[in-house]
Amino acid sequence: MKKLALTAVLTVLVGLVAISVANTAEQAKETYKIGVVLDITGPASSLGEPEKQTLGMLAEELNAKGGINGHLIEMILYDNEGDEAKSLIKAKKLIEQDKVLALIGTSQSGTTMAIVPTVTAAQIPLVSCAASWKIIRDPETKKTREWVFKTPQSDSLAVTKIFDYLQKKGVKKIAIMSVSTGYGDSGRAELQRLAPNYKFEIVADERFAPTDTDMSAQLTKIKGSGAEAVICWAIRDPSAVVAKNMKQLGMKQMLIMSHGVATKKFIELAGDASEGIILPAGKLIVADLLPATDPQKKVLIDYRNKFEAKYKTPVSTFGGHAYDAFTMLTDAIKKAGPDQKKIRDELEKVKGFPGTGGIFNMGPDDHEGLTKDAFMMVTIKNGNWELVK
Amino acid sequence: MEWYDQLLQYLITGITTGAVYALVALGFSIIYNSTEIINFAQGEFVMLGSMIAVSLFPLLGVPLWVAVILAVAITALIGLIFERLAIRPVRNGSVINLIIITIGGSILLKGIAVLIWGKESRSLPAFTSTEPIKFFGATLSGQSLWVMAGTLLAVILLHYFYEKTITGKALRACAFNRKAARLCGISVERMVLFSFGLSALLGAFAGVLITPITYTAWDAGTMLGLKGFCAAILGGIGSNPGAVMGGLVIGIVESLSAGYLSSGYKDAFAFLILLLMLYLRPAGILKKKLEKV
Amino acid sequence: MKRDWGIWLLLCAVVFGMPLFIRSPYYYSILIFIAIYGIVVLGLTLLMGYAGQVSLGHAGFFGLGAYFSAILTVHLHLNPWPAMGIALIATVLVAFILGIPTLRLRGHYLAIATLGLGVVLQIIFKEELELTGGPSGMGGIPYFHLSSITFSNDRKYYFLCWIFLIILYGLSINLVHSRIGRALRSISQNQTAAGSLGINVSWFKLLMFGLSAGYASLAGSLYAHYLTFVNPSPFGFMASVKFMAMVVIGGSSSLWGALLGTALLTSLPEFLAVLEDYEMLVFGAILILVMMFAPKGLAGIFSWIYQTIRNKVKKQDAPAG
Amino acid sequence: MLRLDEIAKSFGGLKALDQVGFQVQPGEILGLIGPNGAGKTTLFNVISGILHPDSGKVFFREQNITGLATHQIAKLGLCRTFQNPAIFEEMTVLENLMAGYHLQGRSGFFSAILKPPWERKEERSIRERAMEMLSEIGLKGSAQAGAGSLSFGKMRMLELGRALCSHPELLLLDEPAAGLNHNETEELAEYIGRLRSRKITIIVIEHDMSLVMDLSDRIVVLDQGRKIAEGAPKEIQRDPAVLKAYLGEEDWIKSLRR
Repeated sequence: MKKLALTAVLTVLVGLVAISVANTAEQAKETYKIGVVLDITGPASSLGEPEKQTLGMLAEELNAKGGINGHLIEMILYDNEGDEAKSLIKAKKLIEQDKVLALIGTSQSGTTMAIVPTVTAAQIPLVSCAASWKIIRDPETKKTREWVFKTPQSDSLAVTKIFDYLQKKGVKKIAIMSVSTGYGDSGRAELQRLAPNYKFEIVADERFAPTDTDMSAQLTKIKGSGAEAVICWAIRDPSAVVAKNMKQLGMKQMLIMSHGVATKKFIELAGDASEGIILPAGKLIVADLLPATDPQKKVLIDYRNKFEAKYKTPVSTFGGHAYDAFTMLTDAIKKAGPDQKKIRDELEKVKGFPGTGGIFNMGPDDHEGLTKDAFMMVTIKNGNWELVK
Repeated sequence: MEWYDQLLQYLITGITTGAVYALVALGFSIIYNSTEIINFAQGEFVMLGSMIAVSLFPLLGVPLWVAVILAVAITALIGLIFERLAIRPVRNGSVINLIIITIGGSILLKGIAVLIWGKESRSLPAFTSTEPIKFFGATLSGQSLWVMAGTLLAVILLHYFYEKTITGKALRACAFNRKAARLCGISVERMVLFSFGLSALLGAFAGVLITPITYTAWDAGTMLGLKGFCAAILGGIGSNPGAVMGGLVIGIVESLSAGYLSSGYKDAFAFLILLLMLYLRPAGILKKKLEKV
Repeated sequence: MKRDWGIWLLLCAVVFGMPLFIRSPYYYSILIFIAIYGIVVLGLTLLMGYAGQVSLGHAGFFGLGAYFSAILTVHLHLNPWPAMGIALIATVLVAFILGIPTLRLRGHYLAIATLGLGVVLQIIFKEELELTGGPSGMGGIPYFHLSSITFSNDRKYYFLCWIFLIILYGLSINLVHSRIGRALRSISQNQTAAGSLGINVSWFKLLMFGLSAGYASLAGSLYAHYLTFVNPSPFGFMASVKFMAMVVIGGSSSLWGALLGTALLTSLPEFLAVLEDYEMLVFGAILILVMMFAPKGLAGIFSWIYQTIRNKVKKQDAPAG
Repeated sequence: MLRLDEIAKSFGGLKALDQVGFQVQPGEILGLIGPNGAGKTTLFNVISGILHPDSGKVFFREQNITGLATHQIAKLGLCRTFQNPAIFEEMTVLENLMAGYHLQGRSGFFSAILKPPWERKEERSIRERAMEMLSEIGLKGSAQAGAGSLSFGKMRMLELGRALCSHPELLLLDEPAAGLNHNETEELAEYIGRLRSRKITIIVIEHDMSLVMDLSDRIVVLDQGRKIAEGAPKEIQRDPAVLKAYLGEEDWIKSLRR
């Protein structure tokens, strides 16, 4: 018993010494803390993982250059496992415990929505990597949320781009295939909302679960519906199954996908069924094909080369969202200093910033800052991306 | 597309998915027969089979069929190890305990898969040509023919195995009466071990058959496992022909309800059919009556 | 019984003493989730540990509570308190209707039936877009308020949730040590013998099913009014498995064990954040190992330690006395 | 008191009970004997509602109870014990008995969770009555012991005591003396004899022939699911059909002749 007590006392003492040693090794200038919550594990891990990698790379790079105005940045990153409750706990920890200046994250709309009330109450700027417009605008009051920004292009932009294209091709009847997740749902809602503006008739509106292994039944129904084009709104993996199923069914309709599939991995998963698919995509995946005059080209190629050299895996648009979030946020901190209100104001003043997702022009009423020009229509030919002329 | 062509197409789709469910359900049934355990890790065997095949095929550069056979064999081995490490020590635990152990096993296997293969999805090329084949007014892919043929082959081999071989007969004896089987000199332990290997093998086989149609990832087995479980119960747990029937019924119900009712509620229909059946006929389609003892 | 109330008093003391030591809303939010999940797990313990029934679908009832509360307050602008009450009654009703045929089943059949219920409920949350907002969920759920107090900050919400938990815990202790509690325990040990003593086995099972659904519903309402946002993803199969794991790791035949299990599984990942990719591996391994070596969970281990120490003390006392 | 009409029950192809019928008079002790596998326990399961017969009817106090659930039958005043004592091992001895008083209690769900004074009073009275029963069956010293820790003989007594708590009018005892030593058997016989004076009707399955012959007023013999004899102990001992049924079981014959 005495031995045990002695050991305990000793352990505590050693611990205290260690802590005080750590404290004396302080940097000359106080660090800037940036909090990050991402869906690194769990169902959205294919979004969270490249985002985490990108942020890690960028933070390292920035600190190697001497940080922001001589202040090193300390990035504190937590995984919410795709769970709303955990997302909230982590955000609170970052705000209250770690006292971060600003937040980046999360990867999905649901997990971001869970922390929006908290960051608003705590008055901490948040740059989200999730797409839904509900993140930046209250769906009830239609007011812009003061403290929340996002970098991914909104679905309405992608839908507009697709509809412009279909109208040019003279399509009249369309069919929707959407996945029953937040992503698929908001895409579907936009498609339904904007279709009348283009005088499109929605002849079929089918849904499937993200875990489904076969969508032939839904596609068979579409096959018989007289649709001229099928618009599939889903994240990467189930979209690949839709492409394969369409090929198996011998369907000749035009297949349009959402920007959610814009990664090389999609082509790998769908195999030769991916040939001829058309989709709106951020410019990241077609950076090489862009004219030299494009203001984004340098940023895109730069990011891609660095990322692929470091992680030996292809870039994805999701990593790009994190890139934009990090770059805009650190720029804002550079101008504003460690003051949350000023950082927020600076984020709102971003103009003409060339990111991976497009040219950002924020405003008091626009916390997304992108237009439909953020997208290019691309197609897949011989296992590679090609611009649609 | 005429209505009958459409119906035919739904049926083809349903049978293809149903065949995969049937293989998974057979795995449940085999283990249940020798142990009365529901193995919630069955879906993970499916995932492991396809994951191993995917990594053997392009990485080692072996021919596809070699990769498939190796993957199935390795997964069977994993099934054996799983039984030895996780099941045997607690064979006589309560139903709740065993359910939780196999759920724990399924989470563990998923965790291992993430460590080995990461979280990215992968796919296999089709076994043969990917051009769709015309079949009356409907179409089917070469791979769905493979799935159907593979399932049929597995069912026939399994039947032969159970009826004609000593081991198969011993397994049946264990299912019928474990105590009596032991008295006849059958090593029940060996049979339990064997049944885990066999059902892992079937699961892995289902996995490699379906991967070219879809894709696979660390979590791809969970839903297949649940559907297979449904199928096994629907057919009357422990009955092999029942498991196959249950699988096909669920596949077809899903496909028809997606086609004619509501695609969003497709999975719900599968489970509702199951619930309805449990209420009306708790022992499954093919079993006569649940004896209370 | 005395020991149960002793632990209850200790819990009260900890709950009301805690705010003296912690300031950060971060810790409060962890504690709030422990209380919310704890309520679900308490109900599930009554069902699993005392009535001997498995449920793999309790996240569905948790979700029903959350969604009823959300829909009633957002669409019908009801005050959160009555909404919570209506949610409770509605969920229990649903559980009764679904439970009548389901609970005839035993063992694996019951497991798959409850699993199916859970899956179907989650699909309904996803598909009824008008009502639930679909997979993207619905926000703007109001906070609870009591005259001038609004339960919007973590400290206040902490007290609210834990007071709920303490009351429900107390009621559960009463229930366990009553005629009904004895009937339940006898059912879980030997259904046939219980029946031959005149205990209506299926009625008591149904009662527990409804009661545990009611607990889950209350927890769901507390969840909804805390996050002010609900979406279908926290109410799926994996959530049901986690709830069950909390029951089992804590020790299914002990109420305080269940709370311990909840606290451990909710807070452990916070302290083991380094695990990340290993987390699933560790979680799976823990489940298997606990079932193998301590089938009565943590409560079983603690009781064993307690007994051993008491026996030792007795032995030491013996020569002196 | 109890009337069985042509009860039949089969498992798979095996006829466990084949047109069995007899009556039990109030206050009587009826012995039910027969070789292993004769269908005695199956018959108990049918009477107590654990199994439902394929055909035939069971009347208890002129009321048709065929197809009723176990607990409904118990409520009418019919209670039983099991071949392997079905005590609740993870409860204390006292709690086992208190569970036996289930039908005597009135407290429902809301009174259970809210514990109003009358509920406390009821609990106290049940506890007191259970303590009385404990001393009656000679287990007073182990009230707080885990029931699973009792010796086999005490488990049997506990189960019997628990069955009596519900004040049954008809008691079914399934091999109450199996596994008991000589002293315990004698104690048991004496106790069962005392029950007779309380006007409890008893049907007892027993392999200990001297016990069953001493106790019973009448005896029914089953063999391979059929009733082959019925009558006073003396008659049964000489019945050729009974002797034939027990042929080859020397010990049995010896005990029958004794």
